[in-house]
Parts: sequence; C-alpha cells; structure tokens
Amino acid sequence: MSVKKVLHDLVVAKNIHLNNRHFILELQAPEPLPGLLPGQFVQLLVNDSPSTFLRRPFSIHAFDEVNNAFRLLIQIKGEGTRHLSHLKVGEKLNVMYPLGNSFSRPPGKEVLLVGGGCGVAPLLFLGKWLKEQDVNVTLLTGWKRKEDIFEKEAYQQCGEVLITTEDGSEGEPGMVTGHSIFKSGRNFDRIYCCGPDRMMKAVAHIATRRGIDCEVSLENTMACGFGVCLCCITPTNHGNQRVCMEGPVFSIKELGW
Amino acid sequence: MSVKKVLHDLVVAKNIHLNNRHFILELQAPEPLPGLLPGQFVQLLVNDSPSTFLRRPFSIHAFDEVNNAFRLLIQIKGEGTRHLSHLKVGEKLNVMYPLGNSFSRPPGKEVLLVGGGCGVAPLLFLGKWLKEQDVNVTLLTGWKRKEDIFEKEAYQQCGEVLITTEDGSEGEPGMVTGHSIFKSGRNFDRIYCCGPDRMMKAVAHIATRRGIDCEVSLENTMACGFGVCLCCITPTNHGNQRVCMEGPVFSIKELGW
Amino acid sequence: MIDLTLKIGHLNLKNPVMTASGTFGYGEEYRDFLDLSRLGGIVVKAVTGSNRDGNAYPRMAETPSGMLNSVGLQNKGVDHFVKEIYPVIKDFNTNVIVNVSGSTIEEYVAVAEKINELEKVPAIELNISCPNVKHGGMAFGTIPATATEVTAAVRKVYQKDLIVKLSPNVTSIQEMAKAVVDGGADIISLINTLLGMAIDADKRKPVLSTLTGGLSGPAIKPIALRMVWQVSKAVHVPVIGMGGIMNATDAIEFILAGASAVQVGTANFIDPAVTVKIVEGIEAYCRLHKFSSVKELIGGLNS
Amino acid sequence: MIDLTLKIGHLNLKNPVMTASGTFGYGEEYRDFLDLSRLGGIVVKAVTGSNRDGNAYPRMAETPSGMLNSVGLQNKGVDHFVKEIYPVIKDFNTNVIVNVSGSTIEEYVAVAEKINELEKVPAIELNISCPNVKHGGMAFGTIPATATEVTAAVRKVYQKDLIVKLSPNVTSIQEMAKAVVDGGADIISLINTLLGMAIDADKRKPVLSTLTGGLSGPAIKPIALRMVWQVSKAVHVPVIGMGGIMNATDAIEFILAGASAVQVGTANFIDPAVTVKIVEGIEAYCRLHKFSSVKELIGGLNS
Ligand SMILES: Cc1cc2nc3c(=O)[nH]c(=O)nc-3n(C[C@H](O)[C@H](O)[C@H](O)COP(=O)(O)OP(=O)(O)OC[C@H]3O[C@@H](n4cnc5c(N)ncnc54)[C@H](O)[C@@H]3O)c2cc1C
Ligand SMILES: Cc1cc2nc3c(=O)[nH]c(=O)nc-3n(C[C@H](O)[C@H](O)[C@H](O)COP(=O)(O)OP(=O)(O)OC[C@H]3O[C@@H](n4cnc5c(N)ncnc54)[C@H](O)[C@@H]3O)c2cc1C
Ligand SMILES: Cc1cc2nc3c(=O)[nH]c(=O)nc-3n(C[C@H](O)[C@H](O)[C@H](O)COP(=O)(O)O)c2cc1C
Ligand SMILES: Cc1cc2nc3c(=O)[nH]c(=O)nc-3n(C[C@H](O)[C@H](O)[C@H](O)COP(=O)(O)O)c2cc1C
Ligand code: FES
Ligand code: FES
Repeated sequence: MSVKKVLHDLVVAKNIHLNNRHFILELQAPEPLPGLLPGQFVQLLVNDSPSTFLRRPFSIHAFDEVNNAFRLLIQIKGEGTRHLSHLKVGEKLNVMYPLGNSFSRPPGKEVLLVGGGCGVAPLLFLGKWLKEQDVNVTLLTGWKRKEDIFEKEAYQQCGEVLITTEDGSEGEPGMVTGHSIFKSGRNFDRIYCCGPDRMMKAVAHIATRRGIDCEVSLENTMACGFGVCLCCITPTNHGNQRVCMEGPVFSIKELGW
Repeated sequence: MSVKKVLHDLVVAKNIHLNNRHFILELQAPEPLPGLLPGQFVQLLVNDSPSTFLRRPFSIHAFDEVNNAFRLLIQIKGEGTRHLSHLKVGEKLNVMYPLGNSFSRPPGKEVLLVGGGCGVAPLLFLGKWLKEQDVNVTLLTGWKRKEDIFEKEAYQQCGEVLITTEDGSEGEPGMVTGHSIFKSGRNFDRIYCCGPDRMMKAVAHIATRRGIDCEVSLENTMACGFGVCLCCITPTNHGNQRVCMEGPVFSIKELGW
Repeated sequence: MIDLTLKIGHLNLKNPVMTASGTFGYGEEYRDFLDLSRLGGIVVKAVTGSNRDGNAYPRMAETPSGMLNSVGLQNKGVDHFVKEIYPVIKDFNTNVIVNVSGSTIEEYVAVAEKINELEKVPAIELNISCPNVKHGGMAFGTIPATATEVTAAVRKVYQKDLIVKLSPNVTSIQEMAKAVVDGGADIISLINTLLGMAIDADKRKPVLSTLTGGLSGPAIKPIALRMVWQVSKAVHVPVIGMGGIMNATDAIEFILAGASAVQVGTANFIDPAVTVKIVEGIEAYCRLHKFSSVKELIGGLNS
Repeated sequence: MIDLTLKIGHLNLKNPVMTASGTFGYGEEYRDFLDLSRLGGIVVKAVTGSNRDGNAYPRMAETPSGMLNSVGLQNKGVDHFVKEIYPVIKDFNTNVIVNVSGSTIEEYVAVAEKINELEKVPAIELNISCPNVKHGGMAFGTIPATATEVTAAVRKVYQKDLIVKLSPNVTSIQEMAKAVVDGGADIISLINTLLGMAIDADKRKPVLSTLTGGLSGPAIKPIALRMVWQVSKAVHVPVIGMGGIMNATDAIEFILAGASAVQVGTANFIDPAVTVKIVEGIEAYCRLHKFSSVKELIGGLNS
C-alpha cells in the first residue's frame, strides 16, 4: 500500500555548503508532509539550467516531521547539481515525492550501515529511524581524506561511527571493505549499504560470505522516477525491476550479487 | 572602416524597471569601451534560460563614455528578455559589440525623430548625439496611454517632445502617423524612425510624399548579428542586404518603401 | 463554451490530448497526479506476442532538450495484458488505445487479433518502428512495401480503428503515410523517436547498452512538425501529431500543422500532470483567439 | 607535447577542428574574434554556378537547443568567388575548403571545374543536400544513384580532395555513404541540417518564408553522432563529423564515434571564438587522459 505521490513547490529553508563539492538543501512544505521513509527519494525540477532537461533524483537525507521539512545531501556532479547548489533561501523548487520503496526493518537489533562518499546520504535518515526502534547502529563510512569528512557528529547521534580514509588521515587507512570490523568476528543482523556500485558489490560479497543479510540502495539513471519509463531497471531473480518503484532498496539476494 | 567587434563580460551597473514590461540595463566595462554610434546594437548572451539558445540583439539606448557604460532599453517579449529583467547589479553578461552601421549625420539642422513603443530605444542616444552637433531635434513618440510613457524628461533634454496616445490621455489622440506635425507644413531635413515595421512604413510613406529624407532602423530576427549567417536580410535596391551589417539603419530609398 | 471534442475515425475524443505510448505506462501510475478521464485518450505501452525483458541497463541518456531511450518493448505479452492489465484499465473513463508491436507480421497479427476482442479498447496503434527480424532488422516502418504489408495483415483481423504510427527515420514520410493508408490505416500517428546515439567522452563509451536509441523531447519538435505537415497534405486520413510537445502552445502548433489530435510523451516524465494543463491551455487559446471549436484550428495555417 | 595534427585524404590539418559551411561566411568577419591560422580548416559558404539571392525573409527560427534556417545558398556565384573572394582568403594560413552547391549536375561540375584551378584551395566539399531541379526537387543526397552520379561527375573534373557532405534526411545513411564512395569521394562529411518546421501559434503562420528549413545545433547532436558512427563503420574513407558541436567534449564524442575531424557550425553564432576554445579543449582532454596524439581517439570507443 503506497502513499500517494505529490508534486509540490517547496521552499528552500537552508542551503548549507559542507565543502566545495557537497551541500545540504533543506526543503520546507507549506502543508504537512506525507510520511517519508528512509531509502525513499525525491525528484527535483531544476529551473533555469539549460542543459538539465529531466528531473534529478536525490535520497532523503533527514526528515524533520515537526517542521514539515526534509533534507537532501547533494554532491555537485554536473550542471543540474551545480545549479541547485546556488539556490537561495526562500527560492522555490518543484519536488515530486515520496518515491521508491524503503529500507526494511532489520530482523534483529544489531546492524551495520556502510556508506561510501555521497552514498551516506540516505544513511543518516535510516540511522535515526533505526535508533528510534532501539536498534543498535554501527556506521562505517569511507572517505578520501580527513578533510572530506562531514556530518560526523550527526551520525554519532545514531550510534558508533567507524571511519576509513584512503590516505589514512583519519580512522583506518584504505577502503571501507578493508575495515577491521569485517574481520572482528562481530555479528550483525543486517548490513545496509549505499555508495558506488563497485563498493556495494564488494560489501555484498563480504555479507554473503559471512552469511549476513544485506540491503543496498541503487542509483540507476532515471527519466521519470515514478515507474512509467522503464529506463531505470535492474535485473533481479524475479526479472527486470524498476529501481524507482520496486527499489531503490534491494536485498542482495534479489540482485544475485 | 569599421571598429573591431569585441566579446566582453560586462557588469550590470543598474537594472531600472520602468514599468512591468520595460526596463533599462546599464552595462559597465572594466576597460575603455570602443566608440559607439547611435543606431548600433549589441548581442547579449542570456545565461540560464533554457529556451534561449541564440544571443539577443538590443539597440544602444544611451552611451556614457566617461563611465565606460551604456544602456539598453528592453521590452519583455519572451523568456530571454524576462531573464534579463531579473539580472541583479553586479552580475556579468557576455556582450558582443558594437554591431551594425549607424544613423548618419543629417543634411541640415532640423530633424524629426519618430518612435513607437520600444522603438524609442535608439532614439535617445541619437537625439543626444544630434544635439551635440547643434541639430534641432523634435521627437515624436507614440504610446497606448499616458501611464505607459517613460523617460519623457530624458528625451526633453534633446529637444521638443511631441506625444500621441491611442486613448488620448496625453498629447494628441491616435497614432504617431496622425500627428498634426505632419500637416503643420513644418519642414525637416530628415526623419529618423524606429518602431514596428508597419509604423515605419507609414512614416516612410509620409516622408516620401513630403519629399523628406528618412532613415529607419530595422529589427529583423538574427542568428549571428555579425554578418555570417545571412538570416537577417532585407531586400534593397542593391540586392539583399544584411540588417546586422549593412543595417540596421537604412534610408527608405534603399528599401524602396 | 469552447467545444474541444472531436471525432477521428470512429473515435470520439473529449479533447485532442492523448498520451504517447511507452511514456504513460498503463495509466495507473499517473492517477496520483491527474484525473485520467480528463484526457482525450491514453495510449498504453507496447504489447507484444509474448513476454519481453527489453534491453539491458543503461536505457536512458539525457541530451540537449531531449532524451534517448532504449527500453526495447519490455512487457509481459498480450495474454498477460488481456488477463491482468485490461480488467484494471478498461473502466478508465477515456479512450484506452493499445500500442501493438512485434518482430514479425505474424506477431503483430496475433496481438491485434487478441486486442480486437477487448470491448473497451476502441483502437490500436500499430508501432511499425520495430525491427523486422526477417528483414535484417530494418524497421517495418522504413520500407513502404513492408509497411503496407504489415498494415494490411493487421487490417484483416482488426475491426475497430487502426492507427498506424510512423517512424521518422525515413527519406520520405509522405511515401510511408501513403503506404500505410494503402494497407488500410484509418488514422496515422507520428512521429516515433529518431534514432540517435550518446557517448560518454570521459569513459569513452556509448551511454546506452544498445549503443543507439530513440530520441524524443523538444529537440525533435521541428522535425515532427514538418512531418505532420507533410503527411497531412499527402493523405486524407486524420493525423495524430507528436514529438516534443511540452505545453499547449506546442500542441496548437501541431494542430495548425494539420494534426487532429496530439500525443504527449516525454513531457509526462517531467510533469506528470502536464496533459491536463495542455487541455486547459488549448481551451484558453481558443477563447483568446475566438475559436468556438478546436476543430477550426486543424490545419489552420494562414499563408 | 600533444600532437593534434592529422592527415585526411591529402589534407594536412593542424588540428581536427574546422568550421562548417554557411556558418563562417568567408572567414573575414571572424578575424575580429580569432586567429584563423589556429584552425584545422575553414569551409566557406556555398558557391553556385551563378548569383543567387536566396530565400525571402524570414530565414531563421529559434527552436529548443537549435535553430532552423532557410538561407537558400545566397551567394554571388563562382566567377565572383574566383575574382573577388579568393584573392582575399587564399592567404589565410589554414585549409580553405569551398562548399560547392548546385541545382543540376552540370552546375556542380561547372563550379568544381573552376575551383579546381585555385591553387590555394586543397579540397571542395560537395553539398548534395540541394534540391535537384530535374528530379522534382528531391535532394541529390537522398537517392543513392543520384548521389553516386553527381559525385562521379564532379570527380572527373576535380583533381584534389573531394569531400562529399551527406544529408541526414534519409532512411539509410550508410547506403548514401557507400553511394558517394562509389562515385569517388575521398572524404565524407556529415551531417547537413535536418528538415524541420516552426510555427508561430499566435499568428497561425509558419515562421520561415519557405515553410520548412534546416535544423542545426545541439538538438541534432544525438542523430549526428549516430550517423557518424554508422558511416565510419560502413566505409573506409575518412569522416568529418558535425551537428551540434558546442564545445570540446562534443567534438571528442564525434571523434570517438569515428570522425577524423569535426566541423563547428551554429555554435559560431553564439561564440565566434568557440573553435579555438575547442582546439584547446581537445588538447587538454588528450593531456588529461594521456593520449599523445589526437589520432588515438579516432573511433576509440571502448565496449
Ligand atoms: C534513487 C537515486 C538517489 C540518489 N540520491 C542522491 C543523493 O542523495 N545525493 C546525491 O548527490 N546524488 C544522488 N543521486 C545521484 C544524482 O541524482 C546525480 O548525481 C544527479 O542527478 C546528477 O545531476 P547533474 O545534472 O549535476 O549531473 P549530470 O550532468 O546529469 O551528470 C554528471 C555526471 O554524472 C553522471 N551521473 C548522473 N546521474 C547519475 C546516476 N544516477 N548514477 C551514476 N552517474 C550519474 C553522468 O553520467 C555524468 O557523467 C541519486 C540518484 C538516484 C537514482
Ligand atoms: C537590431 C535589433 C535591435 C533591437 N533593439 C531592441 C531594443 O533596443 N529593445 C528591445 O526591447 N528589443 C530590441 N530588439 C528586439 C529584441 O531583440 C527581441 O525582442 C528579443 O530578442 C526577444 O527575445 P525573447 O527571448 O524575450 O523573446 P522570444 O521568446 O525570442 O520571442 C518572443 C516573441 O517575440 C518575437 N520576436 C523576437 N525577436 C523579434 C524581432 N527581432 N523582431 C520581431 N519579433 C521578434 C518572437 O517571434 C516571439 O513571438 C531588437 C532587435 C534587433 C534585431
Ligand atoms: C521511454 C520511452 C518509451 C517509448 N516506448 C514506445 C513504445 O513502446 N511504443 C511506441 O510506439 N512508442 C514509444 N515511444 C515513443 C513515444 O510514444 C513518442 O512517439 C516519442 O517519444 C515522441 O514524443 P515525445 O517527444 O512527446 O516523447 C517511447 C518513448 C519513450 C521516451
Ligand atoms: C545558417 C546556416 C547556413 C548553412 N549553409 C550551408 C551551406 O551553404 N552549405 C552546406 O553544406 N551546409 C550549410 N549549413 C549546414 C552546416 O554547415 C552544418 O552542416 C549544420 O549546421 C550542422 O552543424 P551545426 O549543428 O554545428 O550547425 C548551414 C547551416 C546554417 C545554420
Ligand atoms: S525512472 Fe522511469 S521507470 Fe524508473
Ligand atoms: S544575423 Fe547573421 S548575417 Fe545578420
């Protein structure tokens, strides 16, 4: 039973630049927001960007039900995201939401969240949601170097935060997949993972080997975002599925990873 | 001998909204401007307007050599001009200029300038330039109604200002072509005219009948503005001519009007 | 009151605005955004003889004012359509038209025969842009004789309105239009997508898994308008125009060029409620320009 | 040092960036904005047998990410070109290529013969998109046999490099490419403009005096890329790619698709210095991606 999707003009309540490639957009609704779930995403219409024809999808990074607001964590990749980074407080943005399925409740109380780069976006919302359900959250994030790390404090409110940096300037050196937590023998009821495909596949591989349940969130390129164009499909063990409808969250078993 | 054309990023020094359809952009150059002549135009690159692919041509409305600035008087017609109307002081605009020929020196000291609607744009620059040469300028402008009239004081600094309004709320009622000046027997050494084609043709007709020399400024749609695409041509008695190079100013004799 | 209704073939349309196949699913997903009964019709996505998985991901590339797709007719086949989809969509209070696709003439015929039995489907749209497996993969719609042949074969088994949708990837669209009229088309719709390609310069790879794909969106509007104009002069059957329609002004341009109705495709992805806005915009245009019926606009170019 | 030079046919290019015919005049007007000697070549506008006034105004319509033109080969004819233009442009320190157009095969041949005499013109580009007056106005470039015929006729009288420029308004661009190679083309350039139309909904009139015109600009890039890719696979002569190139990335996409060189058209109207920026951008790309020569990029798509 899915919530009705809506198209709203939301107001930019905050635009926080984390560094020169990442920023947070806080969008506020005049009317009560529909219920939003971790893993869901929105489709933004980017105005005034000649090379941005289609909407742009972004995961919900945080949800503030009291203030009728939610946040997106955005990495500047091309013209569309660059334009969004210049938005000023008070400007309006046409948003379609809520889209996609969501991360599911874990089968137990010990979970590991793994995020690489901007893949951390949905994990903050997920971490808070899990914590509210008394799940014990450990969050592992990978970065290039210490200076790139952002929002550590926010994540620490959800649980323990582990870090890897490629240059070793903070936490363990190397990639997330090399982190000692995977060799520690510590068990998890589920791993939730988000990031570049290659990283997710490597984590899925570890999870499979260790027999841990694992959900990943895919970011296939999308034309519509609400299930009608069939452009975003991924092969699963029950045929091609739409990442924007049956996903973006899939269990690695469905994906055959 | 034509001045070298340049492409410059100019700074918006002022954006003065005259009414909800007309505004003045003052553009300032960091380096000395080349000499600009009345009747010449510029090609603006409109950024961030998805439906505006080509540059947009505008006549030079006023030239302030001391401050390295010039003004454009712009009417909001579509997306391109709407975008320009939102420009803020300090923003930059890529401009190609100076383009086209210019109004020529009059053969005597008595001239009439006739402008309809936004066609007044080049006439302010022209009026000042003529006045500096001790030419006696009379300016006749036509408007829908009194409330639409703008910059009357500026024009009055060039000479006598005559007005027609379609509803008769100021000056003589009707169109410029019906103004009593044309029946007054007063003679002019030249009429300079700018506005919608139909109005210019009507003025040209009066001029021909009265044996008065007349120059008009055309606004054919343009792709390049500097003579290479051959899209802006107008038939003349010496073949198709480019409005952006051999024009925009033509004598009505050349045009066979 | 502005009269937006019209009749093309035997189809009664509430207004000239329909949705384009492959961009509107089976209508279901749009119900959050608009009231389907406000549309002139919806053309549901391609139905083939049996299940097709479609092409591999990536299937989409954004291009200047447009997009390329290589979905590849993904659908569960005509029997699934008849059993599972039809019962849901048959009571939409609008014309539900089925886009029929195939790889062989036999497949087209088999699908058309089964759709012919569906009471609440008043018309099919024959998508002849599909590659013909018996003809080296050249699309049915790029060879006049083949286009006539597939149209005639379907005509034999299909009793209701037969819309044939033309491919724009041809030298002479007029010739193709005549070919399908010869085959028995009641109505012509056009244009399908133009064959294009996108390359990722940094990765030095084609963006689409299939290398080439179909171009849609405003980028193709000038080509679509030209073809609609040519076809409406070349044949006497009604024409449904499409290609890059984003708003009411675009739709009116197609109608002026000679289309009786229009379809809206890619624009639905950007604004799923756009079709209803287009209906309203056409009505506003008629009011402003003092036309009492949208029928007065069809082919109404001054010269 | 990145090597941007290349040889196509007998033409030595400093770099793969040339200008497209009809968008660069005779080069003169661009001297305010760039140093012509930095370009691989310039293709001057169409030259015909005798004076042509071209079409009536309006000749231009802006479209989504593109424009339509219906200039119609306005030029003063080949004798005027030889006498008045050639002396001015012959000493531009770049390849000056003449675009040859006509309404009959005889006219093409007559022009090519005269250009053949011009020492400093190393190649002509045969524009076969022109309507063939003896063939009901169908363009030479839309019928393979006619394309072969006009190419072969010109080949007989023209000794230097013969570039044939293909029209994209065809069902099979590969077939056209083979047809002109059969006729003796040394090099193929493509694409010319796509036939399109623009309508002013408020005035209910076509925008262009000629009703239809040629579409150019980024809107057509996906179609152009696809055709360049198809042609470079179908024939063995070098290909010059164009259609919507606005920057170095676009140019590289064409080279990866199989073009040896590129031409830049409409983009010059928006930024008259764009070609030099594209040269610099290609060099920067090679440096970044560690190619020592641009030749390594030609057809260099990974799969
Ligand atoms: C369900 C979903 C959720 C997402 N959540 C977030 C998020 O929370 N934060 C965030 O920063 N980004 C997220 N993304 C990715 C984001 O949508 C793209 O980065 C954005 O659309 C790029 O737009 P652009 O105009 O700036 O770049 P473009 O100019 O469109 O592209 C720039 C480059 O990025 C590549 N690219 C664009 N989109 C994608 C994609 N989806 N996958 C891989 N490569 C791509 C292009 O191929 C190109 O090379 C999400 C994507 C999906 C599908
Ligand atoms: C040499 C020259 C000098 C000009 N000087 C001025 C000036 O000083 N002030 C000023 O306000 N405007 C001037 N114009 C007109 C101005 O260039 C156009 O109004 C502007 O380009 C419209 O851009 P847009 O994107 O807002 O509208 P668009 O969306 O491009 O067009 C909106 C509507 O206006 C029509 N239109 C656009 N350009 C023209 C044109 N050139 N002639 C007739 N109809 C047109 C279109 O067909 C359309 O119906 C001049 C034009 C030329 C050629
Ligand atoms: C994602 C996508 C899928 C499509 N699938 C089909 C299809 O299955 N059958 C068909 O006849 N046309 C299909 N089309 C073509 C459209 O129906 C339409 O002809 C084309 O997109 C041009 O219209 P537009 O520019 O408004 O999108 C598809 C188009 C898109 C963008
Ligand atoms: C205004 C204009 C005039 C053109 N004239 C010619 C011409 O005379 N001969 C020719 O072969 N191509 C002509 N073309 C086509 C271009 O050379 C080029 O093939 C086409 O515009 C596609 O490239 P682009 O998208 O970079 O402009 C013309 C194009 C434009 C826009
Ligand atoms: S993006 Fe269109 S179906 Fe998923
Ligand atoms: S606008 Fe291009 S020649 Fe005048």
